[in-house]
Order: sequence, then structure tokens, then C-alpha cells
Amino acid sequence: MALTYALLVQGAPYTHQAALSALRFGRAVVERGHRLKTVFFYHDGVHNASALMTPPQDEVHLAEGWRSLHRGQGTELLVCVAAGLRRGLLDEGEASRHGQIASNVAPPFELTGLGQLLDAMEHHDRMLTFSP
Amino acid sequence: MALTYALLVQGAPYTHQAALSALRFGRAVVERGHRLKTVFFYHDGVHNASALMTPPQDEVHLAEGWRSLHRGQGTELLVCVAAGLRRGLLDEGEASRHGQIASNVAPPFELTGLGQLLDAMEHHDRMLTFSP
Amino acid sequence: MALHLINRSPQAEAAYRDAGALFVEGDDLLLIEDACYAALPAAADLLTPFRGRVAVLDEDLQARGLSGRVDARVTIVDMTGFVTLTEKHDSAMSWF
Amino acid sequence: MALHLINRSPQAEAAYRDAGALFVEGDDLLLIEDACYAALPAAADLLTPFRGRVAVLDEDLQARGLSGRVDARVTIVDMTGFVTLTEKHDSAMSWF
Amino acid sequence: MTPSQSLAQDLAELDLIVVLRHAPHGSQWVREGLDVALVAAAFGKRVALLFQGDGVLSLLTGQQAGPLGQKGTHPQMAMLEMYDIETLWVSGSALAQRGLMPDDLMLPVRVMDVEDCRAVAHAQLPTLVF
Amino acid sequence: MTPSQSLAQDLAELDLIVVLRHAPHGSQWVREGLDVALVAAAFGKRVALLFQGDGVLSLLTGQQAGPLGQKGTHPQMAMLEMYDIETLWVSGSALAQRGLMPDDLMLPVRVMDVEDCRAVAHAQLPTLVF
Repeated sequence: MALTYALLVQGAPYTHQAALSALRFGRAVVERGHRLKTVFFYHDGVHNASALMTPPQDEVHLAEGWRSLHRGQGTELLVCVAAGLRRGLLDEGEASRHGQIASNVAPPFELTGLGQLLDAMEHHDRMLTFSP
Repeated sequence: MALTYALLVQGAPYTHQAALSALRFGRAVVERGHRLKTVFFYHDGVHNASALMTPPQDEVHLAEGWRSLHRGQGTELLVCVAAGLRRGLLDEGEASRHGQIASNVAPPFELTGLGQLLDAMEHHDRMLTFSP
Repeated sequence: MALHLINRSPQAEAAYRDAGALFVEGDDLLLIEDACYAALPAAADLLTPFRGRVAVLDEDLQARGLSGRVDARVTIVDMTGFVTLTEKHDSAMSWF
Repeated sequence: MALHLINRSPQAEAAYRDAGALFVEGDDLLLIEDACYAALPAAADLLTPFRGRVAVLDEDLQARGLSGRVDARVTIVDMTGFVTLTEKHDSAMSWF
Repeated sequence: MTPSQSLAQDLAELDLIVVLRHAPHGSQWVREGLDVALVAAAFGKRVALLFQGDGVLSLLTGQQAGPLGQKGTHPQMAMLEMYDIETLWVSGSALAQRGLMPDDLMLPVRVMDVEDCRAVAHAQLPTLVF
Repeated sequence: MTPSQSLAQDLAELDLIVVLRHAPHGSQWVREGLDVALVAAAFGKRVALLFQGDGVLSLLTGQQAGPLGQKGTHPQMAMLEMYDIETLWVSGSALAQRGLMPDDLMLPVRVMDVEDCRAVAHAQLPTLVF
């Protein structure tokens, strides 16, 4: 039976393996025929959404990995706005609200509140946490 | 006798206390009459240099704390370019070199190589590490 | 029943202790990332509370050079096996 | 002689073990951040290798509500005392 | 794993369990874990907290803002009651290991033995571990 | 803390000691620590590595690129000789605790007892711990 999954990702890419594990698990979930509905980025996981990450060309590009899950599955990529702001992750709206000169979060990543994490837990069959 | 100090900061602000400890220690070094010559940001410490960090207004602004040490003491604020690039920290030069749309590292923070860390260790009397 | 995930090296004994205290008959433990090192025979004591219901992720084992060094009481599963474990258990808890 | 810094909770026993193995007469240990909890009497065993040469950072103690709970064998120093310890020792090592 | 009757009653009325097992101040885990609990409560969920391992240290009395104004997590703790989060479970062995007693804690808690903790972990309720 | 004669000789010729005490793959510590060692060597510094605790695991034979092409740290290890970093010290107790022997390691190392390790830590040489 196909299940719906949510992932909570709390590790920063290129610092800890947690983000890679989450991406691999997300792909395996899809390959098994389940739906990966939501990935929620919290704690240092917000750095997965950075439009400015510039890994060496011979290494996996984590943000691109998440975007490809969104393109393939419509997976929501939700970034906690409070955790992101203090860590320097903002979309255009937050940048202009806070008088910042630039932004580094763009669709399909969406800044959102913790309520969306609770929604995902409530409505999806499974929730897995990947932390540093 | 006045000593010269270098700090190696490896913890991200708003995730771990290490960056706060380093800033407090740096200020205490100066108050004791020593010279804080260099702060080198490596590993997750590179996030201390983010121009986009937007902490709540009632909390200390770490990047501003470092900048004030630079203004008062001429402390060099050096950010490892390789550690920064993969974590999404770029100045204007690196942004244009890598075709990125924005940058989030500005003077007095400087992107630099690990050679500068070795220089600081060699030329300063003391080196302290603050890690997560 | 629950699936427990540990991703920290055996040096982080607290993760093993806290997960082990809550482990009951019918639960499973999966070791991923640096927790793969807990599958070495030398770390067997740390796994006692998990009553032989311990699996380890093959891809992470291989990267670490641990294939062929795993304690016989630990089951090796691949990423599909990981997903299967989450199908079986409604609830998953990550100890880090 | 060297100054050793530990900033991890006593749960991170490896930091205490690795620093303790290298500790010699004339060294000092300073506990900062979550290592302040190692200054509680209940953690005394962890500090045995450091031969009574253990200090803890007052500001970090106070934030954690640990003033008045510190083992009598641990010295309390403020941030200036921290700088003084680095003046005394050419070399400082951080265990994390 | 059969919970005592009063615990079973608590469990029957819950929507979310947040487990806190890291120390406060040094890292952001307790703070961000409590934020989840508080937001859930603000949305009308019935939330319980389980303090395990170093998590019990976030309940110590006498905590203050740190140097440089670092806020700590005790202001959030003080808000729990206002948000109707009153089910606070504390691992008895975590307290004992640190030489602490319930009197050392800033809020009234229920001290849990290992069987109670197992019952909580297997109550089939949404659970987040921080 | 008096080093054996051969160790004293090694120490006399060094500019930098890098201590590695975390496991590879799971986090970036070993990789970024080795980067420092390699850059130092490229600048002509004479570098030694001390593997302590989980750091010894980065020397295990048979490591591979991880899934998703995660590179690991063994390619850096393979570059050490090219950069003339040939002083590799390994804590004997760290090996023993993990049930490992020098034959399990990908490079020739000197197994150190605790007195040797203490001598290294107190050689008054620039030392970075990762």
C-alpha cells in the first residue's frame, strides 16, 4: 500500500551527512512507490535551501537534489522562517521586510512557519527525522 | 606583556554557543590589553560572516559583534573560501566567478585561503579554537 | 512498535543509552551514518539493550570500509530495506 | 605546559577521555559552555584525570543555574581569568 | 509497557509528544524543540514534554540570560503554563545520574521510571525527538 | 613525558601537528582537518598527523565513495605521501578499543602509547585539534 511521507531535515549540507541521508531516503521512498509529500527544513537544515551553495563540481549539489524531488513528485520544500532568518536564509519577501540587500531562498523552497511541520505530521502516514 | 592572539571559530551562530564564546573571549583579550589580530572562520564558523543573518532584535547580532572588533582593533576577519563556498557564503568576486545572483559576504570579512590560518598561527603568540 | 534510528558514532553513548532505555520487544533499531561503527564486534556491548533487533545500512557500511567487519548479530539492509522498516513501523524516532 | 578547553556536556565522554589521556602535571583544564555541567559533584569521576587542575567559566555557570552547585575541587574563573590562563600557557587545545 | 492508570489517562488526551534530550544554552536544540511545542499548543494541540538525558538540565532553577544577552530557554519554560502545556515528564534516571532532585527544577514535573518512559514512546502518538 | 629518541627526532623536525579525532564520512571534521594539513605541506611546512579516538577510523582500508558520490576522506589520505606528510601517529588505545590492528589501516603508521601521545601534545609545536 502506498504511504505518504514527511521528512524533517535538521542537518546542514557539506557539514554533516544527515542531509544526504535524507535525500537518499526520499528517493528510495519514491522508488518504492510511496509519495514523498513534504520535506521540512529546521535547525541547521535550513541551509539546504541556500541558492548560493556552491559545492565543488564533482560533488552532489544538495539544493538541486531537493529541487529535482519537487519537480518529479511535487514534494513541498518547506523552510522554517524563524530558524532561517537567524541563520541568514531569506526569500525576497523577508529580505525586503528586513531591509536586507539580497536574498538566498527561492522557489520551490518556501519559507513557512512551524505550523506546516505539524500539519505534515498530522496528515502524512510517516515522519522521519534526519539530524546532525 | 601584551600578546597577540588569533582565534579559530568553527561554530555557526544561533546554532551553537561557540561563536558567542569566541566573541566574548576576543573582547576580554582586548580589555586585558592584548591585541586580537586575526579571527579565522572555518567549518560552520563561516556563517558568522553572513550579511544576511537576521536575528531577533532583542538578541546579539554576531556579525555586527565581529565587525565592531574590526573597527576597534583592526582585527582581521578571515573566512575560508572553500569552506564558505560549499556552505553558501560568497563575496561579490566569488559570486560573479561562479555565476551566482547575489553575495552575502562583505568587508570587513574577507574570503581567503587556509594559508592565512597558518600565517596567523605562525605570527601570533596565542591561538584559541572555538568549535561546536 | 517503533523504529529507532541512530546516526552517531558509538562514542556518543548517550544516544544508545537513551534509545536502549525505551526499546521494547517488537521494536527495531537501524544504524546509519557514523552509527555503522557500532556494528563492529568491539561495540557489541552497546547493542545489548536492542535484543538482536539491530540492522545497519549497507551503503553507509561500504563507504566506511566496514563490509566484512560486521558483528554476526547485526543484519545488513540496503536503502530499500530502510524504507521497508518504515513501512512496518508507524512510528520512527531518531536519536542524535 | 598546555591549557585544555572542553565545551561539551559530560555526555560527550570522549572529549574528557581524550583530553585526560594527554593531561600532565602543570596543565590546566577549563570547562566552558555545556562542559559546565561537568563541574557538578555527580560528574566528579570524569574529572579525575585532571588532578585537581580544573576551572570552570563563571558566566557560563551562572546562565545554567549552576552557581552554588559546583564541586569544591573545581575553581571558578571569570572571562578575565580565562584570558589569564591563556597568558600562562603558550599552547591551548580545544576538545569537542 | 502497560502504563499506570494516571499515565494512560494523560496519554489518551494528547496530540503531540516532544522529547528533549540535549542541554540548554550550549546549542539550539532545546530552544527549537520548545518552539515546536509552543506553536503546537498555540494551534490548539495538546502537548506533553518528556525530558530525558541532558534535557532535564533545561529545567534547573536559577538559570539566567547568558553573557551578551543570550536568552537561554527558561523564558520559554515560563510560558509553558500559559500555553496549557502542563504535562511535563522527567526521566528519573536522568535526574539521578546528575545528582538532581525534583526540588532542583523550576516547574512541577512527573518523575518517570523506565517503564513509564517506554509507555510514552510506544503510545502511537506523534513524537518529535530533539 | 620524555619522548623516546626516535619520536624526539620526529618532533624536532616539525612545524605543525594536526590531531584528528572524529569519524570520517558522517561529518566534515576529518576532511577539513586534512585540508589544513595538505595546505600547510604545500606551503612547505613539515606536518605530522595524530589520529586519536574515532579519528583512527579514517585510516581503515576498503573505504569508498559514498552513495550520491560523497567523496569521503580516503582520497585525501592517498595524497599525504605526495605532499611528504609521512609522520602518521595512531593512538594504540583508540585502535584497541575498536578491535583494530595496524594491518586494518591503509597507510603505514606509528602506533603510540599514551606517553608518546603526551609528548606530542606537549612538544610546544603549533597544534590544531579537529
